Amino acid sequence: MLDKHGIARRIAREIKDGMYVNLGIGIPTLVANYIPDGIDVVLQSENGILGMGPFPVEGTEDADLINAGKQTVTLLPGSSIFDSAMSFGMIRAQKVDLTILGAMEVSENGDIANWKIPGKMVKGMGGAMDLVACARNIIVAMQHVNKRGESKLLTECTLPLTGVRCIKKIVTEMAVLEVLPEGSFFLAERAPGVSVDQIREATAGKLKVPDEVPEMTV
Amino acid sequence: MLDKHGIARRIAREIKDGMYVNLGIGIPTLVANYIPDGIDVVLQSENGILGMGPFPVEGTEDADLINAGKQTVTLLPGSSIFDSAMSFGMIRAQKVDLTILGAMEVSENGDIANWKIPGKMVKGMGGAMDLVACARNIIVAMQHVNKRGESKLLTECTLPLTGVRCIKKIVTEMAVLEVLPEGSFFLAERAPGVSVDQIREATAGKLKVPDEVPEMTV
Amino acid sequence: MNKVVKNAEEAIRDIADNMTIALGGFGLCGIPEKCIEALVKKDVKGLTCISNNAGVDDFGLGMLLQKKQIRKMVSSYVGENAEFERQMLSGELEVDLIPQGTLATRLLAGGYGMPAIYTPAGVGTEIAEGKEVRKFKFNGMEKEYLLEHAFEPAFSIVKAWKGDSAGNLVYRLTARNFSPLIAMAGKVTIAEVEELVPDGELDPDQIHTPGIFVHRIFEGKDYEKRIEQRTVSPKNA
Amino acid sequence: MNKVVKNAEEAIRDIADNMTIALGGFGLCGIPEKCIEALVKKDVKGLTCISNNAGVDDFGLGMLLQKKQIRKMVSSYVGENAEFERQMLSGELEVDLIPQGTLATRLLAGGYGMPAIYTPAGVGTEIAEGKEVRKFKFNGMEKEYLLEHAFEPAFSIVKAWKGDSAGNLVYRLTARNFSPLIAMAGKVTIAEVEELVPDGELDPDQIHTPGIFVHRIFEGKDYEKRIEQRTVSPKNA
Repeated sequence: MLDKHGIARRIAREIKDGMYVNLGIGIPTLVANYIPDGIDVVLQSENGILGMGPFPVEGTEDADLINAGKQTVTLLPGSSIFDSAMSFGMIRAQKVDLTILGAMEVSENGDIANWKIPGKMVKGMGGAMDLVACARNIIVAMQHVNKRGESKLLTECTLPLTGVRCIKKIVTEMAVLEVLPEGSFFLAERAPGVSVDQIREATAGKLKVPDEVPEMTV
Repeated sequence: MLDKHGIARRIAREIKDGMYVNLGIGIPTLVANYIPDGIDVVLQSENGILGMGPFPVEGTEDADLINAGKQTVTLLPGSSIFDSAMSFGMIRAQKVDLTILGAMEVSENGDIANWKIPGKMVKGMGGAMDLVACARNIIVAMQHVNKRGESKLLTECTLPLTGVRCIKKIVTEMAVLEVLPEGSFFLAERAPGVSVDQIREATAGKLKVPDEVPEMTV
Repeated sequence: MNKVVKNAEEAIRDIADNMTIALGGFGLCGIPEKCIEALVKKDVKGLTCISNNAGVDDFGLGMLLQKKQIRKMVSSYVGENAEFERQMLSGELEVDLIPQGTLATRLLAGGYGMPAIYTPAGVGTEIAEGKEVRKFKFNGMEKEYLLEHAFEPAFSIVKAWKGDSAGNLVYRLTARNFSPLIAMAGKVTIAEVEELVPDGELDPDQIHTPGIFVHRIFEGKDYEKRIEQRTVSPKNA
Repeated sequence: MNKVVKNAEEAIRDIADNMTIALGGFGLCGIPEKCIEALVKKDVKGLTCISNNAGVDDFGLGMLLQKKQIRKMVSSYVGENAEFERQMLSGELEVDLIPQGTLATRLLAGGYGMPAIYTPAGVGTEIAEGKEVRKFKFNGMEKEYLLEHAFEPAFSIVKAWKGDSAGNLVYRLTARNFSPLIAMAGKVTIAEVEELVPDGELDPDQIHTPGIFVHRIFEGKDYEKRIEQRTVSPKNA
């Protein structure tokens, strides 16, 4: 089983040199800490930054410089600031190569739900609907099961959708899964110490298991 | 009969304090020279200027600073530069209060033709089609008749149109005319020394003449 | 063209009950603090507010919510605000949640005179209900897009870093966010700035919002610029 | 992310016959002189060029026209070019004339991933032939709009004043014109700059084209920057 840092570390390996990457709130934000050396990546924050750097050193926070999670951040050399129309323009035009975001539920055909629990929690979708509708390359970072032990990888999402047929890859504490075009989760990798049966048990949607499921290197 | 400076001077009187004005090539460009004192006006050039100033003093021309007629110009204090999408954005959103441009033909229902003579002259419409389609307030500066003595104020335009039912006011060497909604030229003012009959003769489209036609003050 | 007004009170003098206004800011970053205070004081009611967020309980638009001056919020993200959540769940407050990029682009459309735009955001979700869906090919891929209409708020209110009497605005860092779009979309646009400079001091090449979009401008004093999530790295270097 | 290439030849290495390319510039102002020269030297043929103008007979795109390298021009204004007029009237050159604002907005649409936009420009004229016409209400007025599609050129070429290795660009005065839009619309975007500065030297608040839109950048030497219409005021002050 991976902890959230393990999930972030595994996802970081998906990032290739030269990519522009948008990181969502939560585990995705952690991914920035694990980008391998020698990989040149530019982080986009949808409130209007390219070239986002780490959190500022204490005492140097600037109220005018935050990321999409409203956290104080810094800029790296070569960065740029722009308005929200241009920010979502570059997302919509698929100039951003990779989007990493969290989810409450993902279905076997790649639908995702992450913005609303009717009657309970309505925070809004922020930029998530734009990101999932536009990005060519989306990785979901999520827990395989919820707090009540119920699978979050489903045949169909039960919560209001954020986007349809858009998720291609999921990294959980138990596994790396790919969403196949015909509509099933393909088990690509197991987390260290996790068995195929455990993953099968934790996955409510259709799970396609190859003969050999390699253990992931994190 | 007015000369082109007279036409420009008469049009300048239409400009009100606080207006943003786009001036086309030719006679409209001259209008800038006759804006009355105490009238605060900002000139827009559709290649991306607000706050355009006069031609530069000899020796200070800057190849990077031209107007939409490709002439070297200057900037006034409080000016701004922007790209062509924003320039036509502000035109389309009717933030520009007044457009003054030339025409080859205008029809009695307010159609205008000024960009093409089939088989002979095809320079392109530049920004004219956007300007006439978007502006709320357009004044045409033109000669009443062409070089062969034929009227340019017609029942219907014979040349390919630039825009339909968009012209409200025309200033020629002979008269100020308004285009009435039902489709006719209303003779609002005569140029000094020009008779109503002369104007009637030079106007091929329907001309509505009030009992009294004041001579214009230029 | 001198667009300078004395203060926030004068700038918002004709914002009346039941109007639709748009306000710049992302979270608490770049919000028009002074005009929001003045709206609270003026106690206009029944406002429809277009703004990406709704502030926090005691700052930003949260102050208008506390006084129940807002009838409807048009936003993309409204977390971090307990009073908001209470009013929304109880039905006191109408809420129109819109994808962030759609919000930005509908404001751009308002500023650029485009009555409608197409975006794929929200296709197949409840956001798409009742909307025209249309297929287009872009970047080698055919997919479905929603038709979304331009925003045309009666008033827009933004906060900038610097401005001049001609109404030109320059924003600082991510305090820019939605503000240039909101400034363009308003039928009347009000700008409050940290520093009002003489005409000619701002570099014409570096104006984010040209003055044509701004109708009233004033310098605000003593900005609080509250930080919503102070995140820092340890001090050892 | 280092996007610096050696020179124009390297930057345009894979622009091949019959491709569609977009080029910045308004008249001769802000044109990518070095890349145009390199295209002339490379002698690629059958190009479709999206550019507001077509240069003059011996400068700018006129040089490509002289060598008959252009199959089709997509422009708003093509006056001031005798060879152009000759090729067009004789049918050697295909010409798609587009209203200037439509051209700009179709490029913006390409850069912003909007497959199509609506504009009133050209409604009721020959430009509207075969196009979808649709009524919308905007600014209190109902009128007709044309549906126009995004430009997606295979290559975009722009010239900027300053740039850095991350591809960020700053333009100077009206040399900006269409260039930021063209830079965004290209599948591959090439920028030539008067001055290539180290990363971190450009103010992040003052970037006109963020580096994400630019794939290759180089510093050009000895710009001619020819003036098309030198108009001056008398020197007596």
